[in-house]
Parts: sequence; structure tokens; C-alpha cells
Amino acid sequence: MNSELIPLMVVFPLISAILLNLMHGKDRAVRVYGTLAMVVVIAVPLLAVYGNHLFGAHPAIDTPAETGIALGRINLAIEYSFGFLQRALIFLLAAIATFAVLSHTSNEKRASGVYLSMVMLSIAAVSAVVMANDIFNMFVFLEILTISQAAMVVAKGDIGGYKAALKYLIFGGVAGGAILLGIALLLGTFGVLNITDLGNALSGNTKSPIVLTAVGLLVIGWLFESGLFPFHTIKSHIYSSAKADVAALLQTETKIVLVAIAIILLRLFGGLSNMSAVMVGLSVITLAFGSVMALVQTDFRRLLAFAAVGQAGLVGIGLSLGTPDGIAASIFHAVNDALAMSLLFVTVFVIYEGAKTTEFSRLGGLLTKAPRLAFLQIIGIMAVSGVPPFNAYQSEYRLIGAAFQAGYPELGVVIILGTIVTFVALMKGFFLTFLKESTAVAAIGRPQLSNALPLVTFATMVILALVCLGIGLHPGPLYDRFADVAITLTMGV
Amino acid sequence: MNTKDIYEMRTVVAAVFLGIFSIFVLKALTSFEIIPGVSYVYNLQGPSIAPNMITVILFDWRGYDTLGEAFILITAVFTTGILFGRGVLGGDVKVRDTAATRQPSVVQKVFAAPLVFIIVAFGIVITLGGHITPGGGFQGGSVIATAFFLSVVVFGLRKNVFSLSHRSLETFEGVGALIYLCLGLAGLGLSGYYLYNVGADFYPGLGVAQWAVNLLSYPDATNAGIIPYLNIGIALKVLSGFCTIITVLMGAEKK
Amino acid sequence: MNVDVQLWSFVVAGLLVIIGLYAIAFMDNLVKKIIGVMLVGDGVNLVLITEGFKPGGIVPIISEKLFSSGAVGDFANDAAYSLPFALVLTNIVIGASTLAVLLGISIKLYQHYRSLSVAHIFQEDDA
Amino acid sequence: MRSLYDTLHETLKSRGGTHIGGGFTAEYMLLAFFPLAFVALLRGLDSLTSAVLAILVTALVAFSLPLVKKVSRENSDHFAIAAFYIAIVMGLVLFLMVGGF
Repeated sequence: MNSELIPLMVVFPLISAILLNLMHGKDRAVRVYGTLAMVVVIAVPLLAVYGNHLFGAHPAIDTPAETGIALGRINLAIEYSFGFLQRALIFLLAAIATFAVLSHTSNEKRASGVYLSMVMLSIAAVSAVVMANDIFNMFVFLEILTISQAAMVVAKGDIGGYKAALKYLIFGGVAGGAILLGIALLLGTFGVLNITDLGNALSGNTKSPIVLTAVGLLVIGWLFESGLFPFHTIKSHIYSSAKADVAALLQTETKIVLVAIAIILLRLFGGLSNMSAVMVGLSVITLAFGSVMALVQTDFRRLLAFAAVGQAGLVGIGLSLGTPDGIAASIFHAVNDALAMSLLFVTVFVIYEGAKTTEFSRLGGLLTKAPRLAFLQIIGIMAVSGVPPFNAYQSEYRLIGAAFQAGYPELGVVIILGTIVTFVALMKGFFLTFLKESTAVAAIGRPQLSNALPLVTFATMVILALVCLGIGLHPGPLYDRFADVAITLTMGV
Repeated sequence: MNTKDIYEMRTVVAAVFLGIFSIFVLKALTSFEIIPGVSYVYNLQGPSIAPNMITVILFDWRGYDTLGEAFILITAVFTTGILFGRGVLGGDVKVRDTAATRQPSVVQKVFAAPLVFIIVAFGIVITLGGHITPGGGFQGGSVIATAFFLSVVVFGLRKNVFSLSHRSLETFEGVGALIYLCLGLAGLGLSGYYLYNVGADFYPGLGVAQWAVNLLSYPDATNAGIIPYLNIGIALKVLSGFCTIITVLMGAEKK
Repeated sequence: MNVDVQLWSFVVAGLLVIIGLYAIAFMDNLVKKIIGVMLVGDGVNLVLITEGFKPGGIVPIISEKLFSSGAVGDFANDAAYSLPFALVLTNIVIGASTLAVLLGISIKLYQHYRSLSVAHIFQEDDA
Repeated sequence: MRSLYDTLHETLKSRGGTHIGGGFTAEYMLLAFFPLAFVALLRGLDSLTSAVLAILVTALVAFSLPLVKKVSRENSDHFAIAAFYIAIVMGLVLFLMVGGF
């Protein structure tokens, strides 16, 4: 039952964060250690055995009568559970984070140890949230995630980043307060923090006003962490204020956390129709606003940021339906979309590095200068918006099927519409960057975009494109196992 | 219509909805029925580790949460550093500190210096007795940090009693966090469970080697195991974390 | 009597949360908004502390006399609920960390805009 | 009376720049989106109420054209706007969870 490698997925990045911070200033050491650490970060989730890990070795005990808990056995220790879903999500995170780290060490003149340690801290935090079977532990690591994401935005050192981080942290404080208040209500009523125990204690007991208030507060926290409706402007501000290669990491983290917390909510309050309705509603609104706002942006990074937020709404729809098909399709779409969106963010990163701007009014006619980049970006656009041979087609198709099956045909139509809007928005961005011959560009001089891409960045884009294509051609191995996860999840409810 | 007008117009709507929110929160809080829950089990089993239940929960049952909490502080310290130029992308920015030295008055000079030493001693007592009496690493570390604040406020950043450089504070912080992480790793290596309280050896069936138990058990009447060492690590980390934050915030250039 | 203490403590905690939210939503000064965030955190802390309160309970630190007499079961029955206190300690540190970062950011914003008015700082973000 | 197209064109032009095409697409997409999204959201109610509400929403959307400018103002980065919607959603979520239905 006990795998010794499970805690290392969190603890190793934490150790690396400390060491990288101490190494800051020694350029070469930071580069070498950062690269080597990522090898370990990728390897550990692949090597770890499925199972649970009890921190401090405290086993479950028979419940004494004086506790007032209506359960036979309770867990005393903080528990992590590691299965296929956790392995897939953590591996995805580690892969995208490796791209971010390599992009930093190969493109920056001076590698920043503090910055890389922030990347490490956010990896640790997301891994912990994905694996946590303890609701308070989840909260603690969500707070680390919030602050370290703000730090990655602040590290650019411009005033827009400070404003984005300020909004993010203030509302993060509100959302964190809401989550902790929800946890406090549940702790006082049921006396346990372990999610499995809490789910057992809750079963058939979700109608009391205290529990419903706690559910509402936890849902508010979920909305913030995954950037859904009222928080979507804040998330997109964060994405567009960060450097584009980090934005790829940030949006991957957001989607993973979205899935992780939604699964915790489903495990605790799965049968609650109110919660499902609220979550579906806010996800639909996010999809609508995210993709429409992407259409009217005048800056490529901002456009991508809103498109990423809209796609998060798409992921939220399937999860909040609560049916096995919907959950499996949503998790699959979260993975696909994180990959394809990362590809797009990296292409925009290249454009920014070459042209020093992503304003559409100052871009244009890059096709002749960077044909390979244009080709890769077209692949990314097709992958994100569900054009057949690529991966998101497989998941969106299943998502629509799940919506029909759950008895929400109009949700299927909304999903199709949202996908179309995203496609139009991204194609608009592609047109204005690569095809249009703009007079403004002639006036300020063509942006200097070299055809010789940095090797690491080019390799990143090619790998991501190939993975998108590969999953699109063979969705079975991945999707079937997500379907198994979803079925076990809904069986427990 | 600019945003200010909209803002004023909408205040009422937002207030109504916040009112709804508050009504439900207050209703939930006033209809609360609390059960002892896991706390009872902790209170039952805890005395065989150390007398102070809260320390035992913080560092044994939920020691892993405390690790996370320590890393939140570390993240905040790094972020504050980034804000003021350390580790910014494209090379560090040196901040010219204007509050470096300050001329203290006689009263300040006479009273501050001894007070600083008393506070430091008090903080050390709180840290080392954390598992027996109310206290612990967080409390002790923050008490020592207040001594640092006092000395910085009275004597200025450059000539304060501690004369700790930014670099050495960072090293302290790293060492504190690494003590915690490595004690956890010791548990993982010896018993297979991260942060297992090796010194107390609460579950003897796990096959922890006797030399390790002897090495990590704290020479005390109770059987606190690694808890006092974790306390020391946390105290170092909290102390240097707060000191770094105050150094950075006070060093911010006053334009 | 004790029940009243607990009830009023919960009410005060709820009010702290609400006042904090009010400050975040309606006050223009950046520092006041930050104080609002802290108030929300403190309110939640007070909720947790009150959950740990047990009418007629004792401090959850066992005395030497009680321990050596072996009456650990009595101690567990009498002592206040100790888990919420540990959680509060964690949340206090989280609050302090967030406060440090927020104050750092507001120093930077003040240096740039020479103002702490949020309406002024975010003026150019109107669409 | 001027055609709707001209009205739209002028409003979008006042946003400046070369993005009238994007603006138009967004406008039509919003027209499609809002009624559909509301139909999806209102299905918890009985069919008569939801039909009336859906028609009401469609009418509201149709009469408040052009929408793009309003929508992008409501989604700007300003702190106050974010705070406004967050306050509304916080109240609404608790109302729907605890008090509603």
C-alpha cells in the first residue's frame, strides 16, 4: 500500500527551490542544477507505485465513541493517494514545467535562481493539490500556489505585472478565506479533515444549511483557483502579464487544479443538484465571455489569455455535469487543451522575443520571415479549436456526446459555439500576425524576427505539436483510463 | 460614462449581494453544533509523545501541513525579494537603501540594546520549550524577529545589533527549511513514511534501527522525539524569513 | 453562559469577515483593501478558535501530575479541542505571508503612481 | 432610420483600430450565445417560466445592441468591476446553494 516515492513528488521540488535560491547569482550552477532537477521531477511520477502514503505513519483507528463521529474507522494522518489520474496530471505538469525551465535557462542571459525556485514551488504545490486526500492540506498548498504564481508574474518587473499580482492576491485572500471557512464549517460539524472520511460522513447528510453553506464557500474557492466566471478577468490579466513561456505553465497549472478541486468537490458532494447547476452555469458564462472577449482583443497575448480562460470553462462544464462520461471527457480535454494552449503560448513567446511586441497594430506579414513558426501556430490553432486529426477534437467530441447523454442538448450547442468563437479569434490573431500587410508595420519598420529559432524553443514546439497529433490519432489508451477513473469516482458517490 | 460613475451606481447592488452572503454565513455560524471529532483522539494519544497537544499536532500528526506553512513563508520572502530587484528577469536590480543608518536618541540607545537581548533570550526559551509549555518554533522565531525589528527601528538597517547581511539571513532560512525537510526524509528512509517521528518511535513495528531512535530522541523526560529539532528548524526559518522581509521592505527606496 | 460566549464569538467572527469583504469591495485606499483581506483571514481564524473552545474545558497541555497518574482518558475528555488551534497557527502564517507580499506590491505601485487610490491606479484599464 | 449595420459599424469604429471584423463576429456570437446560455441555465425551472424568461432575455439582448462594447467594458481589468461581479457571485452562489430551489 505504501509507496515511498509519493512524498518525493512534493518534497523534491521544495528542496530544489531552497537550493536554487541559495545558488542565485552563480549562473552556471543555477542552469545545471535547474536542468538536472527537472529530470528528477519528470522521473519520479513515472517510477512511483500506485497507492496511498500516510504522513507520519499514523494508521487509521477504530473510532472511540467520545469523538461523536458516526464512522467505524477514521484516518489520523494526512494522506496522499496516487493513481493513474494523479500520475498523468503530474507528468503533464512536469513536462510543461520542464519546457518553461529550459526556455528560461536557454533564452535568458542571466539565469535567475529565485525565479526557477518559484517554478519549483508551484510544481510542488500543484502536485500536492492533485494528490491530497486531506482537505486542509489542499488549502495550504493552494495558498503556496497563489503566491508563487503571483511571484512569477511580478518577476517580469513591470507595472502591469504588479497590478495583476495585486488583484490576484487580494481576491486570492478572499477565496482562501472562503475555502478555509468552508473547511472550518465541515470540521466543526463532522470532526474530520480526511476527504474519504468526510465523504463517508457526509453521505446522505448534505441537506443541512451548514453543509450547504460550506459547499457554496468551497465552490467560490474553486471558481477562483480555476479562473471561472467572476475571476476570469483576473486570471486572463495574470496570463497576459506573465512572460508567454511561463503563461503556458500557469494555464496548465490552472487546468490541473481545476480538475483536482472539482474531483474533490464531486467526491464530497457528488449527488448535490444545486452545486452541479451552479457549477454548470458559471462554466457556461466563462466559456461565453472568455471566447467572445478573445475575439475583441488587440493584443495576441491577451487574446490567448482569454481563449485559455474560455477553454477552462469548457473543462468545467463536463466536470460539473457529474456523469462518468462528462468527467472523463473533461479530464481528457483538460490535458489536451493544456498541451495545445502551451504550444500557442510558446509561439507567441517567440513572436514577442523577435518583435518585442504582440500588439496586432504593430505586427503583420511575418509569414515570409518565419514560415516554420506560422506552420506550428496553425497546428496549435487547429488543435485548440478541435479540428479533426488533433487531440482536442477527440475530447470535445466526447464532451458534446456527454452533454447530450446527460440530457443537456443545449449545452452541446453552447460547446460547439464556444469552439467556433475560439477558432475565429485565434485565426484572427494568426491572420493579423502572419498574413496581413499592415501600413503601421511599414511605418515603424518590420519587426525583427529571425528565422533561426532557438533550438530548445523549436524542439518544444515540435514535440508539443507531435503529442497533440499523436493523442488525436490514438486517443484510446489515455481516454479509456480516464473513463475508468471517472467510473470509480462516480461509483463511490 | 466612466468607471467612477458605474462604480457609484453599482455600490448598492454589490452591497445587497454582499448582504445576502453575510446573512447566510452568519446563519450557518450561529446554528453550529460542534463535535469533538479527531481532536479527541489527538488528545488521547498525544500525551505519550509530548505534553503540549498543539505542538504534537503541529509537528507530528500534521507535521506535513506545517512544512507547507513554512514554505508559504519562504515563498512570500522570495516574492518580496523579487519585488525589490533580487532575481528579476534580466538581471538583479540593486536598490539604494536610504534608511540604512539612523541616529538613535540617548533614551533609545540605553533601553533598546538590553531589551533586544532579553527578547532574544525569551524567544530561545519559547522555542526550546515548545513541546512542554505553550510555545514553539513559530512563536519563538517571531519573538526573536521582533527583537530584530526593534533594533532596526532604533539603530537603522546598517548599524543594528544583529548586523546580519541579506546573504546570511538567506542561508539561515535555507538551513532552517532544510533541517525540517531532511528530518522528514530521515523518517522516509528509516520507516518508509515521510516525517515519521523517528526519535519517539511511536509505532515500533516499522523496523526503525535503534541507533537512529537513540540519535534523534530528545534528552527530556517526555518522549518528544524529533519535535524539538523541528521546532529549532522552524524557529530559524521564521526568524530569518521575517528579518528578510523587514530588511527588504525598509530598504525600499523612498522617492 | 459559556454557550453565549461561543455564540457571540461566532457572530463577531462572521462580522469580521463581512467587514473585511466590505473594505475590499467598497474602499478606495489600497492599504484599506489589504486590511480588509487581513480581516477576512482573522475572522476565519476566530471561527476556528471558537470551534476549539469547549465549555468548561482545560488547556490542552497535560500536567505532570495528571500524566503520571495515568488519567489520560480524563484529560482527553476535559481538554479543549486541539486540532482547530493547530490549523489557526497555520492560517496566521499564511496571512502574514500574504500581507508581506501585498505590502511590497503596494510600495511598488505607490512609487510608480504616487497614489494609493485604487481608482487612480487602475484608471488606464478601462476599456 | 439608419440600418442596424451602420449603427454597429460606427460603434465598433469608435473603438478604434482595424478590428471591425472581429467586433462584428463577436457581436453575432453574443447574440447567439446569450439566449442559448440562458436556456441552458434556466432548465432547472418549470418549462413555462423558463420559456418566458428566455424570451425576456432574448428581447433584452436584442434591444441593447451593440453588445460588444458593453461586454468588453464589463470584462476590463479595472479592480472595481472585478470586485462588483465577485460580490454578486458570492451572494448568488450562497443564495442558490442554501436558500434557493
